[in-house]
Amino acid sequence: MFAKIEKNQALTLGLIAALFLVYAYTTSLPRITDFIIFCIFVMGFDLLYGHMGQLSFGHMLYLGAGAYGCGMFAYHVSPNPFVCILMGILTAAGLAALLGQVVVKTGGAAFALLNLALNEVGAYLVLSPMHRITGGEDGLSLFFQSYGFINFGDSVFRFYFCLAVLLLVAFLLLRLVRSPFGNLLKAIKEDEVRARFLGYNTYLYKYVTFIISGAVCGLAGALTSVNLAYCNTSLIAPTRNVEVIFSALIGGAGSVMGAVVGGTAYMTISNYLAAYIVRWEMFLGIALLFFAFYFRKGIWGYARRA
Amino acid sequence: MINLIQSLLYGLTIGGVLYIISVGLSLTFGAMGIVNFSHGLVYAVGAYAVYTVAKLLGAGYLLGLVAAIVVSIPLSYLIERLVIRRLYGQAIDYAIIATYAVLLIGADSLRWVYGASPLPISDPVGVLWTFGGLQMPAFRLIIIILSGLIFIGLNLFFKKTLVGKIVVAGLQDREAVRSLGIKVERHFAIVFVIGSALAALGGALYAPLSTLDPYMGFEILILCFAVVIVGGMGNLTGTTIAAFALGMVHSLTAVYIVSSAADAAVYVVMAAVLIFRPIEA
Amino acid sequence: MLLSVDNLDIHYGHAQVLHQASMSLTEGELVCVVGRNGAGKTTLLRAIGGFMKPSAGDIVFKGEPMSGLSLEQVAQKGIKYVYQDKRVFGDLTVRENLELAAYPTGESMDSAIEKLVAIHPKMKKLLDAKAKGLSGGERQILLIGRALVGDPQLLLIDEPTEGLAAIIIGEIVDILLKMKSKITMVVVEQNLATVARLADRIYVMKEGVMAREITQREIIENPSNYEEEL
Amino acid sequence: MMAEPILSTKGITKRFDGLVAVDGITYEVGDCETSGIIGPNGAGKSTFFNLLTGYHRPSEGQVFFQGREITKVRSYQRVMIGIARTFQLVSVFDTMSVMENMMLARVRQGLEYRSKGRFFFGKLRTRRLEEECFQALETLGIADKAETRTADMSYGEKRELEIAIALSLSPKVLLLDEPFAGLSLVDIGHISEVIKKLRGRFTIVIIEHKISKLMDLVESLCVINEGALVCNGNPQEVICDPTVRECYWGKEDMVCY
Repeated sequence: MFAKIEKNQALTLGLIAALFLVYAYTTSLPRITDFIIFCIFVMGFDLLYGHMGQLSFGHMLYLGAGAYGCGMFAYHVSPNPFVCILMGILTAAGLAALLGQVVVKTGGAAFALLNLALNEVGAYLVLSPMHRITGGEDGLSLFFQSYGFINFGDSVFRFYFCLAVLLLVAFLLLRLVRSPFGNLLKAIKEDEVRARFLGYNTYLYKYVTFIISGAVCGLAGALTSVNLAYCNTSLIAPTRNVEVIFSALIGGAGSVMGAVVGGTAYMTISNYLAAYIVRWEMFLGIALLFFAFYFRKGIWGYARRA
Repeated sequence: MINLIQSLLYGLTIGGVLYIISVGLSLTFGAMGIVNFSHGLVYAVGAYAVYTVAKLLGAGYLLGLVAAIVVSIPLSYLIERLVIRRLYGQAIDYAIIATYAVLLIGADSLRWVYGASPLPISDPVGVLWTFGGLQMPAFRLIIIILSGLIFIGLNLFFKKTLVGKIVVAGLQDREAVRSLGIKVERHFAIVFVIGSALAALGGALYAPLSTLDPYMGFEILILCFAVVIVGGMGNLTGTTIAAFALGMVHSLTAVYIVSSAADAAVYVVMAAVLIFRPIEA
Repeated sequence: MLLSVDNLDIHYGHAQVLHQASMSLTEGELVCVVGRNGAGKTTLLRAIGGFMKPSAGDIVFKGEPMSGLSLEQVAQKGIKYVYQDKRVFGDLTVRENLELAAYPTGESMDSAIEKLVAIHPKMKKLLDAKAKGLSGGERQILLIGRALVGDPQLLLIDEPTEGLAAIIIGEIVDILLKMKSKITMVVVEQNLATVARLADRIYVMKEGVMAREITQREIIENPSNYEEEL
Repeated sequence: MMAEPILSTKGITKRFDGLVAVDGITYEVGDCETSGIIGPNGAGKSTFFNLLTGYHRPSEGQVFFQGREITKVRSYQRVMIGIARTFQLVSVFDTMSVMENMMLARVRQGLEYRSKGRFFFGKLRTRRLEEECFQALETLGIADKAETRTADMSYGEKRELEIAIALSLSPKVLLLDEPFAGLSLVDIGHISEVIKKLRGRFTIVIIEHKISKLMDLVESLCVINEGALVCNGNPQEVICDPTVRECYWGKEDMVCY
């Protein structure tokens, strides 16, 4: 049944929308907005990890770049929310385009660790040398212009806006992974040399994927700073990389739907169960071990096969 | 000039500590193809062991060092047995995730016991060594000497002992060693424990130069990964050179640019190295 | 019967590379396995050596089933494998290479060195040289010498003459002939001339199947029949 | 005798850490010719192939294609100008269906996706592409397997699929690296038939270990031993050449002669 749902694009998107609407109106709207944004982040990350087969341990960098790109523009230049979000995406994509030149040439462990190291560098830059424009440790409080009903101060509007963005991103990513390009990504994941001998410049396509992934994560970052009306260093903290990796893993890597399921599952646990779990990180660690050893296909991966 | 010599000596200190910690990391990397985040946990445990013994029990720093090593042995044995051994031949991402999970569990346990706030340890020697205009805490000199001794000791270990030779051979061709009837994994486990004990020692040595917090392992670990990547995974000579070279970068940046940029400078060097010598692993 | 292999099937993923292969060896024999590239010779050898798990069939060594034993256990039972691509431990010296071989068997270093020098006296001078500096022939000799440590009952030798100069091939063949009376061997070899000199019995493999068994005499008398097989 | 060569090398050499794997080979193959490369294990055949396809960069020497030097042209670009290859160990993408495997190759060649947007956001499968792929599969006789997952196919079928994929790259030169390795006799017969069918349509170069398999397939045969080209010419002449016999049957022993 789940496999069939996934084949049908409209049904998938409809299901995602319905799930979040029901969830939001039975619990709390602002909280589910956080969930939605996080799911966008997971989708961006999973494009690299699940679809292309490269684990990045530093994608908080691109979330942070999006958040600060958006936040700094709003703070210093113009409070137009749409331009700010666009600036966030462009900052992250630009950064990915710059760093990707180096990063994409590595693979495996070096890829993961280089990303982590660059994330550290980014976090340091934001905290210290650039503190005049980033607000350093205090971060920036943001204000966004409203235009009639387009009011980012209103949590209901923010919810629907983020949901719409999520659906749009999911739609585009679904198209992307089911296009010839998506097929190529699968091929690169399995055997890059072989893909090259089909005439593809695999380095270029990996680079493009890295930029797309960075842009999607940047979008998630921009939405975060719009949603929170501030941005601070926690949005670029390297130690938080584990959240997105964990989400991709429990949801089921390599599937757009899996990213949504994983993101929602992780946020649900961390928001609602964390209050009852005294040692949160210990719990997270044990859960990670469990998933890494026994449950690698993730929730959606198993549901789809059943 | 004096300033330069002094910062070079500081660089040697950091390089020495990086070397002591990175050796184990590099071996697990090279011999088993595993990125071992839990190494950072052992490092932190070493530092906390010193804190417990030296400061809480008041038994002195030297006894603390011994305690750090003693504690690390059963801990790393358990990690090897329960986690690392199951990751042989698996995709690298699961190794990263699983060992990171161990780091999380361990760091949270440390926080549980000791609290989250940073804990200081004072310089155990407390003597300032002066020579001309040069000023240097004697403790830092001890670290340099100790790392030199460990370097010599490890080289002797790999050249002279049977276990060392098995590991050297196994780094090159694990299957061929097994086909002689030698249980390679068991010997790697010994070396894993030795590498972990060194990490604990590194934590114990570095603790007085910084402060303790449950997540201290994470920060230093990324520096050590940089060392291992720059030096070549599983390449012991490369690791040694890279540790001291990056230690210099760290210290010179701290003195001549700004101290908070030191870590970042190391990563930039690592990225630069990767531009010229891409690594697929 | 020292070794018997019955109806062995081996798969690499979905590809079946060995189909119901059977062979048997009595003590003291030297059996050659010939066949073209990809016929499954190396696979058969590696299966006996414990490197890969057969999907069906049995390997019985001295009346004891070998299936389920790890590579290390098979080696300790006295089956030693000599690699095809001259894989010595390059970072170790010749002496250290022997030392690793001696360690699990408990043999003394002196007798291990003695065995190596006995098969090739020139190795005495090279004992402290790093193995990566050795020539191809010397490496092959070291591999054979290393396998002899601990008095194994069965040697599996994969293409001992491959890629070597003609003179050295002659030396290697002489060494194998000298060992012949003392130890049971299975040798995979492509060179029919070598096979004709060495073998007591010859198995021909073809496309993963034991095609037939031939004798040394048949090769010597009518080599052109078998050139086709290679 | 030979028409203008389509693919040729001039003194090509490849060294790995001092080891000379390929030693100054000068080789050419004519348009629409079927040529075989044989040699004993470790003779440097595969390295030579890798130099032709751009997987390795030569230490010395040049590669020419249709009169143009392509020594520095990258492997994926060589595929685009018409040099396709298969691998010694069959490599098709196991996570995909047969059709998806075919599409991947065809899309890169096909006109359908000249527009970048459709490559990224278009449909994976279009009717026209599917028809083209079916044709290639039919040449190999595996059209009925189009929707099978590659992982569930036999090794022989995978080999056929691999050739079908190479075909859909519209090659001018098809390089087959040991196409018979690891196959059953029936499959070998099948692949031989396919190669016979394709012969004459474009240039085919086959690496083989065993001479007899190639005798009735190829128009010219070249022998590589110890990295060097020993002999090149008509298969009948080559097999009678004394140097060839020497490198196949050993030198000092007279038992065989």
